[in-house]
Amino acid sequence: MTDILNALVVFANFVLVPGASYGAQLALGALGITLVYAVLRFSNFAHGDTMAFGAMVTVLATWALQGVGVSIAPLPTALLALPAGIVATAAFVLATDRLVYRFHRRQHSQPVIFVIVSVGVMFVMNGVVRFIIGPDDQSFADGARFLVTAGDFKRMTGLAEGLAIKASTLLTLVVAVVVVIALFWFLQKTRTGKAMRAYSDNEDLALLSGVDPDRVVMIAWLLVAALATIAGTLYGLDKTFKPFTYFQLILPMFAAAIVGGIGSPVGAIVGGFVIAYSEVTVTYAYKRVLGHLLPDSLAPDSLVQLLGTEYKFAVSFVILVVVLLVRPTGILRGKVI
Amino acid sequence: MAEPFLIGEGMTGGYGGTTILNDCTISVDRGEIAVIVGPNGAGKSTAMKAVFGMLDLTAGSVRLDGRDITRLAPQDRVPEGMAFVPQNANIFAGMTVRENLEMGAYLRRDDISGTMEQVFDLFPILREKQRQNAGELSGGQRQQVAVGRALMTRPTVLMLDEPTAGVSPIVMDELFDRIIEIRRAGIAILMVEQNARQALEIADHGFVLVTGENRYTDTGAALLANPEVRRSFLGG
Amino acid sequence: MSPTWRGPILFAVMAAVLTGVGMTQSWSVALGIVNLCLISSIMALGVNIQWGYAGLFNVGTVGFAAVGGVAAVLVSAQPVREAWATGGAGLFLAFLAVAATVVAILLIRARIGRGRKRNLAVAAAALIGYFLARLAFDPAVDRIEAIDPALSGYLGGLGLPIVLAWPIGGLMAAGVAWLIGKVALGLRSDYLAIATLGISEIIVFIAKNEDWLTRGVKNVTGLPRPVPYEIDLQQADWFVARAASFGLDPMEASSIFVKLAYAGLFAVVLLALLWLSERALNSPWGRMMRAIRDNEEAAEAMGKDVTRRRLHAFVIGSAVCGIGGAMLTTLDGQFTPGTYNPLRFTFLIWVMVIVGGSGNNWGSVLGGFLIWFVWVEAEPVGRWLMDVLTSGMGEDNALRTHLLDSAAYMRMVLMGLILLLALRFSPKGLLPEKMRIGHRA
Amino acid sequence: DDVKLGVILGYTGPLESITPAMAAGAELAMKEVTDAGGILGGMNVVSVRGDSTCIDAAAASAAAERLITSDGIAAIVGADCSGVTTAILQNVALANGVVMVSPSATSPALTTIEDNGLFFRTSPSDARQGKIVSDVLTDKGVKEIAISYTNNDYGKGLADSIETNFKAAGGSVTINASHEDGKADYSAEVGALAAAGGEVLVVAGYVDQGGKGIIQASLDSGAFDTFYLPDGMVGQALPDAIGDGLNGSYGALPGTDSEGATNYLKMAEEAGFTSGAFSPESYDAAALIMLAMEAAGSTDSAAFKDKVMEVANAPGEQIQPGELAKALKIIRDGGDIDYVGASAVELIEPGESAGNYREIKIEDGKIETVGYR
Amino acid sequence: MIRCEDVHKNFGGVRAVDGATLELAAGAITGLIGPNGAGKTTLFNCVAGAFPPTSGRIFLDDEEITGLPPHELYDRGLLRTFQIAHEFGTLSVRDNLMMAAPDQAGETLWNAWFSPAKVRAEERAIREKADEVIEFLGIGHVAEERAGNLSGGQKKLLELGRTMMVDAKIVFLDEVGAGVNRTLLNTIGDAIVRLNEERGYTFCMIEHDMDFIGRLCDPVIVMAEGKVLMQGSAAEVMADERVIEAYLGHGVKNKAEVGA
Ligand SMILES: Nc1ncnc2c1ncn2[C@@H]1O[C@H](COP(=O)(O)OP(=O)(O)OP(=O)(O)O)[C@@H](O)[C@H]1O
Ligand SMILES: Nc1ncnc2c1ncn2[C@@H]1O[C@H](COP(=O)(O)OP(=O)(O)OP(=O)(O)O)[C@@H](O)[C@H]1O
Ligand SMILES: [Mg+2]
Ligand SMILES: [Mg+2]
Repeated sequence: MTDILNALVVFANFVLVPGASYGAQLALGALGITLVYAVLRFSNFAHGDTMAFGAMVTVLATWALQGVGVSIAPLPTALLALPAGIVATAAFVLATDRLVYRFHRRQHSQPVIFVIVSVGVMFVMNGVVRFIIGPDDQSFADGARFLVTAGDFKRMTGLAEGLAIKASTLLTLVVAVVVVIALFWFLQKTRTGKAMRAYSDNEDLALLSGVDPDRVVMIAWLLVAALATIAGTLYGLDKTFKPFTYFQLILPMFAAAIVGGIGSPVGAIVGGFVIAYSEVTVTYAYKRVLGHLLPDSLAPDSLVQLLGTEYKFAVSFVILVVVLLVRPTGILRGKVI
Repeated sequence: MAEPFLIGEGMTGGYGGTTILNDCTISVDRGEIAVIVGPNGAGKSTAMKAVFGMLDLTAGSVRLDGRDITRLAPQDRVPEGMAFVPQNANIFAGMTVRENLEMGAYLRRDDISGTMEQVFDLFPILREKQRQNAGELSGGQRQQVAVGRALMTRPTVLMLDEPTAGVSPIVMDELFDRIIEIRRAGIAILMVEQNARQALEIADHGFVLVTGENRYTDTGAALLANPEVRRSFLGG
Repeated sequence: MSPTWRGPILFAVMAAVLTGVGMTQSWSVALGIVNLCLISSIMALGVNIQWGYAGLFNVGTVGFAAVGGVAAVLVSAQPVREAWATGGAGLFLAFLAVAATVVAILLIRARIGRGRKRNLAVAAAALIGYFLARLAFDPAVDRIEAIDPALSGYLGGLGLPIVLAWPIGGLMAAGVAWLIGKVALGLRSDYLAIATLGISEIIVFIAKNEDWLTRGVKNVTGLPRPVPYEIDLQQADWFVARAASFGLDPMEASSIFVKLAYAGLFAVVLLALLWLSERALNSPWGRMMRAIRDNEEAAEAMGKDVTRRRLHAFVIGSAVCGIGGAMLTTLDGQFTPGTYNPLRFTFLIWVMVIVGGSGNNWGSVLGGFLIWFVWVEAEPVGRWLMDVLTSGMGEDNALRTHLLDSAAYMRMVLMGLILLLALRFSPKGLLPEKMRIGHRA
Repeated sequence: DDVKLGVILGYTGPLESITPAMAAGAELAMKEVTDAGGILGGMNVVSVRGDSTCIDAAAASAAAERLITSDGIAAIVGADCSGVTTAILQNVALANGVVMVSPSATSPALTTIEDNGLFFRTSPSDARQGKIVSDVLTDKGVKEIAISYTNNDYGKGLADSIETNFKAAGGSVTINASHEDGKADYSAEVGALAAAGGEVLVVAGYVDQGGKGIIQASLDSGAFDTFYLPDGMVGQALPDAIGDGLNGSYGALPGTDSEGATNYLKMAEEAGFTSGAFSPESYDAAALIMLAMEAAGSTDSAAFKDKVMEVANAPGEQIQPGELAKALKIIRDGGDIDYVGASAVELIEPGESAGNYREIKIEDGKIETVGYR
Repeated sequence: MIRCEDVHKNFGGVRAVDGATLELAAGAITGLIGPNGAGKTTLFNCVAGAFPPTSGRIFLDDEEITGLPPHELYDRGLLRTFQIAHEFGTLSVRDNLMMAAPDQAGETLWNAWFSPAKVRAEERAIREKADEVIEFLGIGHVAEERAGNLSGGQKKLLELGRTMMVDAKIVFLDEVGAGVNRTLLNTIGDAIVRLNEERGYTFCMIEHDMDFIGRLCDPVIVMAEGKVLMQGSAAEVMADERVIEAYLGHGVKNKAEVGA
């Protein structure tokens, strides 16, 4: 019995819990991407750097708060600083819209032009973030780091294996769930939400229904800014703040958004977890789990690993391709919000 | 004669460089039906767009109830009581039928369930399909959604670009009946039709457009009676 | 600017700018940039064939460039005889196992009708084949990789002239593209994009991790050149004399000579590909591809085998990218799998195509030149801008130090700004797709 | 008159976060020399930066080409990653006959590369470090290790070398797996490492890249609690970021029994930056170039390339970081120096660091020296 | 010529075509009418290969064609137009027509590269034909225009025009008349009759304009709720009570009388 428990705990500790936290992080990022796609109809390559920007402002604000001794322990101070990050990011994003995207919207440029324009915005943001805070790692996490550490867990349960749960993991999960429910409700039920969907569906006809396009676009960007800042900050709290990793995040985030069905918020969440768990489970070495489950004589010598971890991205992409081949518009059918 | 309720006067303009409309005048009064007919590519749809502000005019003006609205953005004409069903892409394909109708009533703050019922009574198939995505409907059904959406606004001016294209005869009759009914409520109706004979029968005024110019302007009955018009534009 | 003159004028401006670099910086720098511009243009042509002609949203360019790079290694590196001796047999057995599996699967598909039974049989055959192949493959690979890992540890190549790697790289990329296309071309727009992105990442991962084939992250350096080495020229009397007659010092002359030689080779390839592309685009073939791009359903209804034609365009475009990849590896003189990141090899190429004007071959070439130029020159210009901006501040001004330290990031900002400005003033690209009016009948 | 030195490092790209400290290190040496009156009778030494991007051979070559032929630099400090270093060396430096001193390219392949005597490096080849790691671990009685390396030529080469040496010494390696730098999440890697187990996790990565991510995730999940830190992983930034969890971990980095390393830390702090991985090596690379120029009495690569080994090695008076002025004076006076510098440089043929190692241990969040090898 | 046996097509829960069995005689102009949503277009799509039917079989000249892709059907002489115009938006009107020509040598890359003379000759012939069609449809002034910029009716004409570029055996027309000016529609009707009589084309056309149906079609098939309701001559069909109830309505007769 304890063997089974031990096996479960190992599995939870190295697969379930980290996968959940990574999945929730991807999902939050993918939500922002999906929202831009759904309302403004293009793939926003600047989203990773938007997250970096939002997180950066939050980091700066957190330092300022920490400097004057404000704290909401055991929660991280960064949560208090979030509004500052959101406001600054919103301002920045609205400014780019005004200066860049609006022109192409009025021109009725093709989606691919928007994609390339977003690459341009990405370069600029990339530089701006590094100008302000530099390319380095920045730590800004405070508050309780763990809900349970592996050692505590062993002591409490008397099991041979430990289970660690980070506070940031739980926080990310909770926020992801809350945000997606709120977003879903907003888009499906509120007038503004419907106007946004209508606008994305058929812009000209939306005008004929009296929808104010500028307002719709502005609200979309505000939501995107908020989502990006929250996602970026939570990611920074869990891992670390470094501009380059945010850029690296866009590929898995896109994968998540698309596997889930681009344009669908619930799809983004599902996609995030599919990508995260496919990376973790396929490359996990089941040696220790089996070691607990099987009698000693049968315990495996080898790692019992389906594929080396160097192929973990390959694995998630293979899964992605397979999912797309089976369901060409993603798990939850894209483009519907 | 007092000025008509809605008039696009001497409209000249087009897309990009080309000029499609040439000093074209279209008007309609409250409680009247005005019908635009003409060959394909004559500029009928363009004239409608111009009246609704979706085209930059190089000359001419659009006036509603005596007020110059030439420079008003399309979305700002909706609160003024104007509603428009374009010829193409006239539904929200990714939204359900019901949501399409709700979008028609986007600016309305009052209870819309009554109007919705009226639309469903007019087009019973839509009641059945209200939870289906409009993009999955048949051609005629989409057309019904499009007209239904415009009716939901409860406009003072209703502009329809070929509302009957692709709808079955029975629905077309219903639609024309309904339009006559709406006229009775004092609403101005401006429409483009290729089913021109039926349309002119119920029209108070008719405009025959050719290459962006007014060729004939008369009452519906007079145009129907004109053999030249019948032969060249109404299919004999 | 009238449309007919727009192209020549923009190319002339580009030439003038490059000449300017030659005169103010140095001719080596200018020619070095030109060489990469030529390669970039070739890759952009490849993407344009896929996107501009056929509307295929392929963002897997990096994978095909990597395949081209692998081809350069396999063709030109010196063979490692010892590796062949110890591991060759095992690899051959593994290859046999794979071949046998394929034959078995084909047989099963021929014998058993559609359905669950057939799928099970195919899966079983594939699984057995996989394990048999691994059985022969793994020990062979271990033995190969054990041979002097610091310097070889791989099979090496055929030791042939590296120029051969260009067509072979194209063919290899075409083969890979054919496989991918068979699987993925059923997907639409963004979904195709992410699938190709994923597959290209997998290709790069293979190049990085299959050491027996590519030496992996340990890189293959010192690939042979199709042109002479500068050092040899500097020591050749005839060359030194020649250089002196032009009033050049041998060092500079050798560097310029080598770059010119490369430029000549690359230009020949680019012009040939450009000629073929233009011919194709302006032919009924091009018309058909554009029709497929515009409306696949209608094209299918008008008798075009859309699936096959799209596969053609995909394969041809990928082959061109593969050629570009092989050429780049040739120019670098080394194969570095770590280089292949999507930003540089996929998105930058896309930027070239879109800024140049998709659907227009000359636009792609112009985009290739312009964007590579900006990519390289944004760095010094960025630093220079920073110097200018901060020149008014005091020596010890903290902001000034900070800004000067951050000058490298100006490169990103400038790159982005130029991209945004280009599209702002030329939203359809610098040389937009022509409306083809009738044909040169 | 000025002498220009090119500092070609990856200011953008995957190693962008360790690059600023490296560049600052090199420039610190230049400033020190210039403040002391320059070389060759008053020539100031100025730095010209060029972006190697670490991964893009073509862009790196273009940058080097520009620095040499347009800016007229006399020598190159760099590049950082072995791939771009090789590209620059073979495509640009050789053609133009310019000396290159890389602070961080550790690929064994560079040892045998054709370089006309122009290429040097102040970091030892991976082959040497593998032996050191194995020795340190064996001496501590460790029998079983797991290895995680950054998936580039540095990490791969080092990991292979560690595995070979450690096995030869009778130890066992449970897993030798790579990680990619700059990725978002390392739970899969740590999961596999944890399953394989081992007393110590050897992390052959970079101090604030994937290496740090691996350590963080290992501690978070309780997978490992002791880590071996090779040269790329030793930097105060690591204990600062990780905290108490790192106490008790150990490692080694190039260095001799000298106060050089500590001095350098202080100097860096005074100059306004925090030393990190390969920052001392960068300082040394720049210093060696300038000292060799002084010794040769020329800034011409062809002339001073032969002096690099001379100034770096005994005989002569030992030179610590911060003593460049003294060194220049000795050379001018016809004396002999043995440059030790911040990373205890000892160059062996064909121009690379011999690899003396300073063993360290993390205690109370500080890097403590415990001995030398 | 075409035979559908118990064809079904479901979209999720919606039974768009629900057991349609019908036969189109060679050389006839068959009308297909029915209320909106009766499944006419869906049946067309099944026959023309846009998607396979959920169940049932389709034959062309006694050869089964169920599930064949459209381009293979084109090769067998089966053509269709789309109810919602599917123009090639960035191609000129003339190119829209020219691309429809069958068996173009210039559509293989090899010829495009290396046999320019052959391709040029071929193009000349196709171009002439396209110009004839343009002339006929009265869209000469927009021949060089991007097809995406055409008016709604012009797009429908183009849709029809493409089928006129090909020597077809059987053509399926999905509401070519909707949005087309009635005077022009009469000319088109004449052309259809001429193609039918002179070249032996078989036609099957969906149309809601009963005048047009009455003038051209015999027989007329009526569909409702996914099934074939009845088949007969135009007069028979229009007089049938079920058809009037479901489709024509009572008003139409009165109006038709007024119009006549
Ligand atoms: N993709 C789809 N998904 C779901 N339902 C569909 C889809 N396409 C068609 N339908 C439904 O199938 C039925 C038949 O549609 P179809 O287009 O065949 O009608 P039709 O007879 O051509 O009508 P019309 O005269 O209006 O063109 C309709 O009720 C429609 O709503
Ligand atoms: N977006 C556009 N850009 C350029 N030209 C256009 C555009 N839309 C329409 N046109 C041109 O304007 C002319 C008039 O088009 P319009 O749509 O107004 O015709 P219409 O009278 O409504 O015809 P139909 O009865 O066929 O709908 C046509 O020649 C058409 O080619
Ligand atoms: Mg129209
Ligand atoms: Mg239909």
